[in-house]
Amino acid sequence: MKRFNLLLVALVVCVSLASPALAADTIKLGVAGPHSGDLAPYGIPAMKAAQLVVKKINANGGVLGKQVELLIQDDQCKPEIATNTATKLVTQGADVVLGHICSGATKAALGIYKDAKIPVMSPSATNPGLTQSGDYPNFYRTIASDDMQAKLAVNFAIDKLGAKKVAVLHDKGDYGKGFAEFAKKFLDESSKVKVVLFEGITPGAMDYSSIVQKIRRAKADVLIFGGYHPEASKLVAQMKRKRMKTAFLSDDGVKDVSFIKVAGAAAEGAYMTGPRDLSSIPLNAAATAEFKAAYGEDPGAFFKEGYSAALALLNAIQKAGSTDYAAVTKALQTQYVDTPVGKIKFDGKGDAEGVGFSVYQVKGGKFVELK
Amino acid sequence: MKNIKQSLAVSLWFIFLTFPLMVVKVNTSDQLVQWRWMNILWIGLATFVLSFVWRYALARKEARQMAAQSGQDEQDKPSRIQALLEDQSLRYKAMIALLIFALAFPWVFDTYQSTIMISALIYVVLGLGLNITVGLAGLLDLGYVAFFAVGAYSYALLNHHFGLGFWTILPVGGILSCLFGVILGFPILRLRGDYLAIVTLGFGMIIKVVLENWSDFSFGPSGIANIDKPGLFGLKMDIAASTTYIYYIMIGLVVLTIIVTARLKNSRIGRAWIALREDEIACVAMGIDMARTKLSAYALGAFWAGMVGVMFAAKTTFINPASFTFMESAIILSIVVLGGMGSILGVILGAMILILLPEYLRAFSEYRMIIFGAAMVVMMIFRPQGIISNVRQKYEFKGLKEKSENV
Amino acid sequence: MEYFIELFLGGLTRGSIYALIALGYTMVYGIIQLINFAHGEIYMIGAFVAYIVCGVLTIYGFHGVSILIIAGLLAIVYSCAYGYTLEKVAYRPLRNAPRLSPLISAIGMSIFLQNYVLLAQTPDFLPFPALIPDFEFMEPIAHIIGSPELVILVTTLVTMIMLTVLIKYTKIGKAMRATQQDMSMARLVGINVDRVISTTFVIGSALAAIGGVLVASYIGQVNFYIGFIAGVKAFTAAVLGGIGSVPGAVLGGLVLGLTESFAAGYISSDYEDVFAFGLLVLILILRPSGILGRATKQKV
Amino acid sequence: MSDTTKRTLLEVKGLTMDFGGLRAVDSIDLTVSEGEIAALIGPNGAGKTTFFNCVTGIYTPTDGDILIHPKDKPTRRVNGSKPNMVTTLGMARTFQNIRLFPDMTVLENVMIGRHCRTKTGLTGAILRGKAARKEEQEIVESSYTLLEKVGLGEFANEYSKNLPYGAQRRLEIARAMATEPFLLLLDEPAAGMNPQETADLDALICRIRDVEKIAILLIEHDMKLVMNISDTIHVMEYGKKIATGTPQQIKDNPKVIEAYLGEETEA
Repeated sequence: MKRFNLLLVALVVCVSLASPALAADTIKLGVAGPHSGDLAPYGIPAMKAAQLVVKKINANGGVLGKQVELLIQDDQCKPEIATNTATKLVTQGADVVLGHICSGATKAALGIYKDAKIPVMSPSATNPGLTQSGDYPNFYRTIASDDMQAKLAVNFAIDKLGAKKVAVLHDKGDYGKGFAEFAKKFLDESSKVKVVLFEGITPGAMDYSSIVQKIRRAKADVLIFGGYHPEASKLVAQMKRKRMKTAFLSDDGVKDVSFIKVAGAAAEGAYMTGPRDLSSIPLNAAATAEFKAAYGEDPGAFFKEGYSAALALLNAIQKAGSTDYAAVTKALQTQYVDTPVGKIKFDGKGDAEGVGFSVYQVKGGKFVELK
Repeated sequence: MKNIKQSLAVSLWFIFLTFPLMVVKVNTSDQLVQWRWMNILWIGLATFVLSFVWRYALARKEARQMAAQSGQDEQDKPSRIQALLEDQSLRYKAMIALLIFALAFPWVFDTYQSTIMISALIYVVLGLGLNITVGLAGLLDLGYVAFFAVGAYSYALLNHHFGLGFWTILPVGGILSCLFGVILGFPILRLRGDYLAIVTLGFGMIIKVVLENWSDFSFGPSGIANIDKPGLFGLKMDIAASTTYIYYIMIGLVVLTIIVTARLKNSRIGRAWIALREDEIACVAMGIDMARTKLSAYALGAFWAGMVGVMFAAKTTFINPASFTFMESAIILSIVVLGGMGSILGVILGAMILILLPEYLRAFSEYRMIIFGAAMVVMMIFRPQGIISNVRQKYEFKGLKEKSENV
Repeated sequence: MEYFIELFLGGLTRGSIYALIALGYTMVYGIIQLINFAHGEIYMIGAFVAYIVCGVLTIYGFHGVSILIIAGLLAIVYSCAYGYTLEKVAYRPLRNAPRLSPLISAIGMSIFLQNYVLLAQTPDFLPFPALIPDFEFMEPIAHIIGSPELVILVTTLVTMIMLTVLIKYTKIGKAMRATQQDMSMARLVGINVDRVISTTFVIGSALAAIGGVLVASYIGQVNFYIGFIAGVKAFTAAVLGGIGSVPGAVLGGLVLGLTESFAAGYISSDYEDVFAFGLLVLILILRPSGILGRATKQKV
Repeated sequence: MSDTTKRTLLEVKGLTMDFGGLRAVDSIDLTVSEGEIAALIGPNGAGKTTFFNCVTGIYTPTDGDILIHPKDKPTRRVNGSKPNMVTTLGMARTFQNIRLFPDMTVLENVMIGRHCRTKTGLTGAILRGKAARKEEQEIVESSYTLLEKVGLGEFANEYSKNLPYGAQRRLEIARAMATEPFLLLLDEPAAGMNPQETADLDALICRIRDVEKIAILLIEHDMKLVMNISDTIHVMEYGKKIATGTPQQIKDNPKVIEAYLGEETEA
């Protein structure tokens, strides 16, 4: 009999764990992304952005007269966990979701939000298919997609750098390989340049000396790299050590202060694409100042995109007058909103109009926008 | 007094050990050093207390071992849990209660709980599958996740290209995985123990690299999205309904796995596997074909991973190579070892604990992995046979019973 | 031809680092038949300690060579301390446990140490200062082999020689070899087996720390995760060469490094890891106990 | 029953085994006939166990022929056959350093021996059809009968690692017998046994020959046992065979006395 009692206790515990918090009358903003583990630096700034926005809006009376409640869920950037977190957010009654961060996790989770009719806005998922495939009508983002970046990078390489031979490398990852494949496609379309090398490097490998030698042998004058800053800083450092003059051109994943910190002098002169410089937008400066005041350090990756997404989502609910899916969708697509990434609204596919990329160069240890 | 001195020494040693990493934090770009002196105090206190616990636990373990050595009977005496398990009538009652609980689950709890439970059940099947290879046949496999990937990709690709449905692919995925197991098994038949471990680890990594690079075949690192969920006569289901549906399929799959592995364990084939694990040379000398036995263990272990891989792809509706890392293999292996090698119930418990606990410990999400690692070590030291150790089937005979009762 | 030489030297550099770490695996395995999965983390901790020490010293105004020496020494000291503690805490209580238990304990320890560094420091990549200066005389051939590569090769060579002397001629070396041959026999002739095992861990850790500092200053970054990948590769190298054999580990490291370098250089780096593990499988099929491993006929 | 009427079961001709440069077994000829207990003796390191390992397929001999003549089946040469083939063909063995399956029960150890004489496959095991259940029942019963024969019936459900030493040796014999051999090769079956246990073993071996009709080839150092039960004795030294004969002949053979017994008196 004792055993059955035990079972009963277990049951009760489970039930109490499971029963959702008593639903108060609030607007629920879900936030999902990697908040633990090695990818946390990409997810936490957006989460903090959402907290700042919500705090401010609640202090000003909330949305539609209701307080905004944050539901924060960690997906570790893993697709299988993302589906669980998505389900959790749906069962907790999220009205809109800010997230996810990684494209893979976003793709996995979107189906669930789609069925539940919840608009989702990512500050960072740049995979072109997310908007262009038409599979995810409920998806929006405050960042431009990879193919735009690749197009810009390729045009820059051809027109400004006068590239004749280009080597294209990637880190075999979702983001990097996607970018590199687009770059290769656009390069192949142009008759002025030749792709002399297209290869994946192994992230985390001890060194890249063979591949660097290979670039040198191919006599490439520009190297386009798709990937993140750790590999990029290894590559530029080794290229410098081999006394190579090949120009280094990369993507937004590299446009991170860590790249300059880690690669140091070797980073000088490197080019990368990144979201347009927004420091002239007053809201951007204000948001950054807000973050600094709250946490005492510079905001990290995807902070302003996250801030913008939170503003855009809540603004759409305000404008729509309800959390109804159709109304919010309409508001997102028709109403302009002022955000740190500019005055934006969203097109029918979910990409933000008015968000774009520029090319940057590292000069004197800083990213300088090239006009 | 001696204990205190010893613990003091231990905590001093750990303060020394953790000093650079716990106390100092440099910011080279801003030329700043952050000294976190408070951490010394915490480390010192924690290790001081822990060293007492540690010593006490070790002493208890040793005492138990001594007792076991001096009197053989002591060792044979099954633990209280095991005694409970052997009680047939109770076992049936418990099984029925558990089954009712499992079947009622999606109606009692919300959809989120069901999704979590599906994840856990997926790992139960993975654990039981690996249990055949590692627990029964003793072939250490550090790349088991490769077979999981084969199953997941067979469904994703066949569904994407040919629109084949879940129920068609479920067995196909298993069989493909099985074939893969045999193909990989052949070259490594001759290898023993730790050599096998590194080669299987290599295979796991190779599969991932191939999936990442061979874009024309696998769609590369961006993965495959919009995989169909399992269908039920073309009914359209919302999330809650389809989650419940998948949950029941998973329960079915788990029950099937349990029945099959339990039957195999006490069959001619299962005994051959165990014999192979216990002593390879004696095993072949008793007329057992080693190649065949090893391959069958490999293939069968792979089969379940393939099946559940199909399930995984259908549940997440999106897969990419990033889901099939060494960490997954390590977690599945831990499930088997922590649960108790060879013991079906143990593996089930192991999977539930390792997968569900972190879900409910989200508050500590930052510390999840460090706790996980520490738990593995502590568990191995104080209970190396796992939560539930394997018990062999007992046979009854006319005549024997009376005899043993008289003794 | 120049390209070949470049690839060869690159492979040799990478291979010698593999060899340094592989030695730790092989020595430990030789004595207690344990795959010390956490060995890669020791290497990482070595690099991290060096990073911290360098940072502190630079900020407090030390210069050049003095930083190199102090950071290197402290990295070795701390790696050894971690290696020693690791053995005492996670492996010693498992000396007589079933074979898989210490392996799981090792995997657990590896996860623990990675996350310990992640939490205590940062998940970010950190810049590691270039401790090795660019030598003037290397400048003409800098595009073929740089100063850091040269330093790595020379240091590895010196370390190997020292290790050989230690194993061959010192008392503890002899005790190590005796324990490797037959632990219970060694115990009977009065060798303190526990101490020998501890020493083996300490020596292995020291080698890993040397590797860690060299690599970190060569590629200029550290991160909590570098140990895992390096560890897996080094372990592959140890098995390739014949686990348990000291010259085997060195040979295995070099073979693996060269294979990767040539495969990436002449074929494609897409499948770098596939080549590495493919080579391993191939060699194990031909020689089930590795290149230099002794084929141990099981006694029947 | 005179020697001429007995059928030869095992015929070894010129068996040679080299390990590197070392010749462990040097052109040995040996035959074992139906109903015979043959013993292989010799000082330590004479190559007896290596000889066993060659015959049972664990080593592939460098040179020579190993022929077996099973009843009602054609003669076969088994050089280089895998151990499991040799066992399936009808020669089963025990080991010098006991090799039981420690974490299996005593009964299960014997049931393993039945493996090569039964055939339930994976599907059978999973579906547990009628044939599979019947065969399983047969395995359990015949294994239990064998256990009773070696006097271990009451330990059937114990773990084999918990058996006393002498019982473990007897269990190994039962396990080998479960493979239905026509020839049983015993590697030092009496090692480590006390006099009482040795006497029991003596009786058991004779019973196996007489009742079960299984011929026996054994390696043994216990001279009393060897002399008691053997029909033929072969003596090896430094890999070579130096004598063959009845116990009496061997006892009187000066070469043997010098090589083997001489050594023993010195010891």
